[in-house]
Amino acid sequence: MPERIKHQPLDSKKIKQPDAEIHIIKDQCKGCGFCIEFCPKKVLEESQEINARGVHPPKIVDESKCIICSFCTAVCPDFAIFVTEKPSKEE
Amino acid sequence: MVQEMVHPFSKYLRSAMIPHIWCSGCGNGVVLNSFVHALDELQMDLDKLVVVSGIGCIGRSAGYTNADSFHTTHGRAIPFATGVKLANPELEVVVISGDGDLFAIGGNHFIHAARRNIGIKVICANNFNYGMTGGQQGPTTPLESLTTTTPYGNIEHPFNLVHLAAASGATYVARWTTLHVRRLTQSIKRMLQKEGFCFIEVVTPCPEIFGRHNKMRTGLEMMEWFKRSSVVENFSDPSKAEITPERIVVGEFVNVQKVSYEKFFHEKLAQINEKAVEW
Amino acid sequence: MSSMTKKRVLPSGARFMSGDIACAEGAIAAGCRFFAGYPITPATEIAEHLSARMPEFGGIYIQMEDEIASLVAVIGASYAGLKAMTATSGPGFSLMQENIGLAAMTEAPCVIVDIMRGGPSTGQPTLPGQQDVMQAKWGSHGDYSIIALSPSSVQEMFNLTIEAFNMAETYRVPALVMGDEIVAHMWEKVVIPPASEIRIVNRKKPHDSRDKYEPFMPDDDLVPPMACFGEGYRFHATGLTHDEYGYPRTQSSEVQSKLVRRLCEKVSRNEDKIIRVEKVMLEDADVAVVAYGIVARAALSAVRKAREAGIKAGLLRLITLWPFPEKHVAAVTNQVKTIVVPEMNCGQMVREVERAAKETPVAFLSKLGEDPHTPNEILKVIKGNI
Amino acid sequence: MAEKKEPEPKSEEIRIGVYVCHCGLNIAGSVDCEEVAKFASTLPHVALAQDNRYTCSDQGQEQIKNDIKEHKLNRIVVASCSPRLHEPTFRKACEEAGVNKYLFEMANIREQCSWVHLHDRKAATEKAKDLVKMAVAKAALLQPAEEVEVPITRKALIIGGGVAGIQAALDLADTGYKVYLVEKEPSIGGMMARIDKTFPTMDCSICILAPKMSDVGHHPNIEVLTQSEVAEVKGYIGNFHVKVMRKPRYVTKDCSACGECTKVCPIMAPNEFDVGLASRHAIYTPFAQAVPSTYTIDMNLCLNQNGVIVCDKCLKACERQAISFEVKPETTELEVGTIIVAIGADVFDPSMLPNYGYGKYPNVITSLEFERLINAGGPSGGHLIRPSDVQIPKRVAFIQCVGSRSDRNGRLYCSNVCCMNTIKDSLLIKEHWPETEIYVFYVDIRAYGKGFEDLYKRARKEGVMFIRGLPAEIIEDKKTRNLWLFGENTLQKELYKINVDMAILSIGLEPRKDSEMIQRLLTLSRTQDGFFMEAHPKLRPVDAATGGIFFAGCAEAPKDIKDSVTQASAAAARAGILMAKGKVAVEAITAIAYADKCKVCGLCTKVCPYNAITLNKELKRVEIIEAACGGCGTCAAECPFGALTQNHFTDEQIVAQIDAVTEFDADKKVVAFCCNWCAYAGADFAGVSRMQYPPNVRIIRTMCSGRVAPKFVERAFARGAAAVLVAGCHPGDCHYINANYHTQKRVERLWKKMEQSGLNKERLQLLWASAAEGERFASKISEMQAILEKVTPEEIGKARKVFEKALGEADNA
Repeated sequence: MPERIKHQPLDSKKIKQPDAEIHIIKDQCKGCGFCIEFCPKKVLEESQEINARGVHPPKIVDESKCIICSFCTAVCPDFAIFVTEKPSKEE
Repeated sequence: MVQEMVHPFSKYLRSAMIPHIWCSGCGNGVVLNSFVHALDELQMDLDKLVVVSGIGCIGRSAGYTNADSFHTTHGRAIPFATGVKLANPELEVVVISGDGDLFAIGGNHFIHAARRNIGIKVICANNFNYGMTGGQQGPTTPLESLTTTTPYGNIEHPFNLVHLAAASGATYVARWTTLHVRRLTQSIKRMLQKEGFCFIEVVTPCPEIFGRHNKMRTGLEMMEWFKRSSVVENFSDPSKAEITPERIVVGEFVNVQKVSYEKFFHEKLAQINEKAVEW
Repeated sequence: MSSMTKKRVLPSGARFMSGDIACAEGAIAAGCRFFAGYPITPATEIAEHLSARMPEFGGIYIQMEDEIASLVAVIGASYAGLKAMTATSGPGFSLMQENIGLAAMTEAPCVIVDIMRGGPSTGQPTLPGQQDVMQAKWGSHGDYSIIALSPSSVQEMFNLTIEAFNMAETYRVPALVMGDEIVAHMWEKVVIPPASEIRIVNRKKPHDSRDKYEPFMPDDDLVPPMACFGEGYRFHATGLTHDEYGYPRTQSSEVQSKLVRRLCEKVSRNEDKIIRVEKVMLEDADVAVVAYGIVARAALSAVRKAREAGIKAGLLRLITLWPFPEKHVAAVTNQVKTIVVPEMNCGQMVREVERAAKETPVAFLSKLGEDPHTPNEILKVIKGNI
Repeated sequence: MAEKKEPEPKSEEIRIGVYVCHCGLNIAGSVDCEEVAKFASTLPHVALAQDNRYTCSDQGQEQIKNDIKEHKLNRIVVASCSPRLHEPTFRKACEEAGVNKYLFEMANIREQCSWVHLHDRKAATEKAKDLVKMAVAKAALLQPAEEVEVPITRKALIIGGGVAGIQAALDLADTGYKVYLVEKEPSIGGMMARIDKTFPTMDCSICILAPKMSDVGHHPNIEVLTQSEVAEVKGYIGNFHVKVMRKPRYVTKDCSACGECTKVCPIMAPNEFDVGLASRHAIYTPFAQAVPSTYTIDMNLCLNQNGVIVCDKCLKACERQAISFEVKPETTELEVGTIIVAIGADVFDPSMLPNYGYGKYPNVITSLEFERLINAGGPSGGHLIRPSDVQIPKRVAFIQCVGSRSDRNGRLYCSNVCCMNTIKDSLLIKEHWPETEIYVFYVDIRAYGKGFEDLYKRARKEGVMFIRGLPAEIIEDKKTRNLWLFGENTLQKELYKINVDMAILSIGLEPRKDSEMIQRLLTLSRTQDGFFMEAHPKLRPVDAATGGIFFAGCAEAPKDIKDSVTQASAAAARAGILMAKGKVAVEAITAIAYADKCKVCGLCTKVCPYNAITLNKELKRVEIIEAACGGCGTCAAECPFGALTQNHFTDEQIVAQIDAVTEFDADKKVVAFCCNWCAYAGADFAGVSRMQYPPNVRIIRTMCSGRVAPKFVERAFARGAAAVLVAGCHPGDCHYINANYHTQKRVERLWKKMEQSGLNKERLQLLWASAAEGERFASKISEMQAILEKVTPEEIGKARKVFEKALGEADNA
């Protein structure tokens, strides 16, 4: 079906993914950068601050882009990051 | 907030021992992460779990796991685990150790435990060298690689660990890299649900020691290498799964049913006791 | 596991058996339910006998790929809650040294039977010797303490094996039975006491609740109570220098000295409870023969012959080799003029005796190879030193 | 096996009839047919020559039959269109009049003359004369021949799983033939599955299609291969060997279509099925009624690229463990006797018409998008809404002929379905929201079919306003997002400016993007519009020119559902006829061996792609298995002793054609040898597309370029030809497995020889051109015109010398 797609899906608002809450345990981070590099949605980037172990922990660029695949949690060697679902406001 | 900052896996770790000693970019933490992840998904009874390790960086993982654990002398994790498993078959006994520990000084123990099909589960973090002693050549160091003891390039042929394990009779054999965490976790789960001797090799970045000598100074660079060169070929011939700079064949190579030593032993016991009569 | 089996307990009474078999039966009587070993003359019969007997008690017999693996498996079984043993001879004993250190460091109760043969190296596999007694004490690197017993009869191969287990369990140390080729292969009468009369000691269990348990926190006797794997204590043990929690403390000098001193003192402080010797006609003796193992039996008849010849000779037989019965030797030296030490080596225990004897002259009678000393050979030395 | 003596010179007198066709003005427009006919009558053996308007018409054919009886004609030459089109027609006529069909020859003066020299009547006429002369020369040497029959595999391949493919598949399968239905999308159903209602009956489209789809899914004789594309086709009518590439679904047969995976998949994308108006996940099933009903993973979207699993949500959600990221693309090999091409059509992309603002204004949508909007199962649940504010529009405009019937705005042809589709759509709106004002802007309303006019009348009665004259421009009101349509009402001759809430562009149909690939794989022809060309527009409307291949649905031309289904059943019937017969006569163009000349050297056995030649050492000769012989003639080209030749393409015949071309003005001509399947078809395509190129070239048709013996080329030069072109299929596309591989080697040898003897090797050209590459062929000829003009008389003289030996050789051949 090669038609070029020109319109926004009408349901794009309705079927919204759950919002993510990303938790970074800064002082446990050793700055390997795995979470930043392998995040499929490029949600993270290296921060400027320096943590207890003298490295730059990651910081969140755009939490709304996170799809909670939790690969960062799985690939972190230092148990320094994990993601939870934000409890949705209404209903 | 504080409540939120508790990592979901922290209950599987000994808080007193975390953070661990491993370098930035070292893959050992990923191996430990996948291991506890598998424990979590299986809801394993930690009271019935024993983690045994030998000497080397990854050897510390026994101490980090919040279960009964033992840190043996160099190379002896497998015979220790054998003793534990035979003494109390109800226990799930997992050996987490390195390539040097398991296949150089401990190589003989490995092949015999596999041959006997003792129901222990072995996870080997293969980082291609002796990290803790500063990066000497080891049984898995690739040809021509540079280490502190092969300054002109390694001239020893490395072990193909999955081939060795399969040939020795392991009932489950898999290889993944620390980039394949999802599959690694699934493999560990599968292994923990099997009877008999199981083996998983995890190709692991060692940027500070091995990488530094071989133009891969960061964990990321080594992970990029894995990404570039890995091909998933489940149940392909393990003898053709050598690790080269161009090609890392990963996947499940063996998954067979074979009665374990301890199960066999207890079947025998039953027969013996049929015959046994009081004096 | 053993519950599922009908035990074929050896009936009490007099029986005729070899030293190796007596040792094996002693182990079973003591409650040993795990044996890992590797074939070696002259200890092989212990393994062979246990391969048949262990299963009858639901116990494990496994032949490992070498003596290193054998002892390590024994330590593993011990941590899993079984009384465990291995048996070997000189060359295998040497291979075990590294992990005797591990057993000492992790305070794993276990029994190692070393049937001594002629060394060094492969030496004389089928002939007796007493060349491992110093290795028994000092073989592994670092400072630690073990307990070593020396049977001189088939009866003692049975009794002392039980004793070794009791001591291992009491003090959480490797306990060694230092037999020799002759006591091992010799057949003689053994009286098996009724099971009820056999004293059996089991390791003490934690009295703290699981969350409070510190696996290496000693009681007053310096011995920590021992939990086993699978009991829910979730504890860690390591060959590294460790604190009371068993966590590695490789950088702390005071943890190191605290730990290592305790490992040594938990034995030395309890010497009086541990050490056993046999004294024969020592009350009025001028000459004392100090001997152990098979040699002690020649020494005994030599002493008797000396008495017939009017020489006031006596015998101090060392049943416990380690910790060394220093007090007993010292006591003897206060009364006798001379001490005679016959040994089947080039002089090992004799040095300990000399150390204890202070000024009292010590005559050493060395013998290597085929036969142990004859009574007359020892008698000659006794006479020569009056 | 065939073993012949050389034919003795025919005793009976050769009497040739020549017919020059005007083809209306197609030929006569740029060729003086009368003059050509007059010229023909002067040629040797020609007993009768005449020109007529349509030789292919019944009268034309009757004429030929009568002449054969009256004038005792025993050879027939028709100068008209391409033999690929009408040779069968005329051969049939000959046979009916008792002349063996192999005594018929054609001169292609339409595709390869009149259509490519539209503006040079004189040159075109001269060229036509040459072409006729060549045909006559060959005809004089034609021999009658009997055809052998080969078995037909009783299995069919259908390319395309739309309603046409589905119908054809069911018809053939119900007849009892095994059918492979290849569809490149994850589900069969095609365009019809996406349409809401069908005209004129107003049935629910998917409701009537779905049962057929599941019949296909469950039919024991039908094997559906979805996400698959045809990658290679070898062989010939009755015996096609097909390779099908199957993209992995990453979901195994264990899938129970429970849909749990979709729920957890975090990746969203516009659903192509709903033209992007609804969303789907990376793991999805395109629509509820999909067949097969399993799910599939869109690897362009899935996070788990090249073996690394980043997200394992679906893996975890799938109870039956039916998801596997390891599966690799697989190639299935099929043996079929017939092929039906039902690849359908694409829709026109109106974003190339900036004046309508499609893609810029949210409330300008296409008729296909409208179908999804009005559909109860669609993104708006069947509520007509406009994208900008999801409100129900009060005033709606339909704009017709968007991409049709206009050289500026897309395609020249009428897309056939748009008028009725719009009328249907307008009625659908009226049905649910009667108050809606509806304007239809049209050029002409074409309500030609059964029940169409009634529907049109109904629409008018319902108050749908039809305004003749398309809007010139659409302007959006930035605030309201309403649309202003500006144009001229050509009936009232007045300008209009109309405000609507939403405009629907009634977009036309156009050939599939991958038509060219299919054309190349199956060596088909296409019309100028790009749709596939039938063997005959009237008499064989569903057959392809290539035997054993048929068309169904929009692949051949824009059609509505009814016509597609009709054509599909027709195609199925045509394919069925072949397979029912179980065997087909192969053209008697196989190799012949002259035992007396054979030296048993075995060269021929080495080059034969079919291993159809065996050496018989005892009898000192080669033997040919005719059924196995593919008829490429490369053995004949290889034989150094003239002991082998090819029926209907004998050395003498080809030499005669060469000599005919080179008799006069050889130094101004290019002698071209073109293989029937690619180069010759390519030349035809250039003609069909009216590509103009210099009139210098004279094409000699061989079945395969492998037939072109070096001595032919040498003879052409020896007789003073300015240049020679050898043209065949692209390496790998050869219709005789690998015969054209030898062509290359032979030409290279000739180049070497030319260099050694100091000739400009540019004068011999080698061209690989597929049936689709008319452009390529045309430009090659123009390119050779330059070479032609460069050659000096000296060079030509030199070439004559170098190759003169060839003359003798061929003469005593």
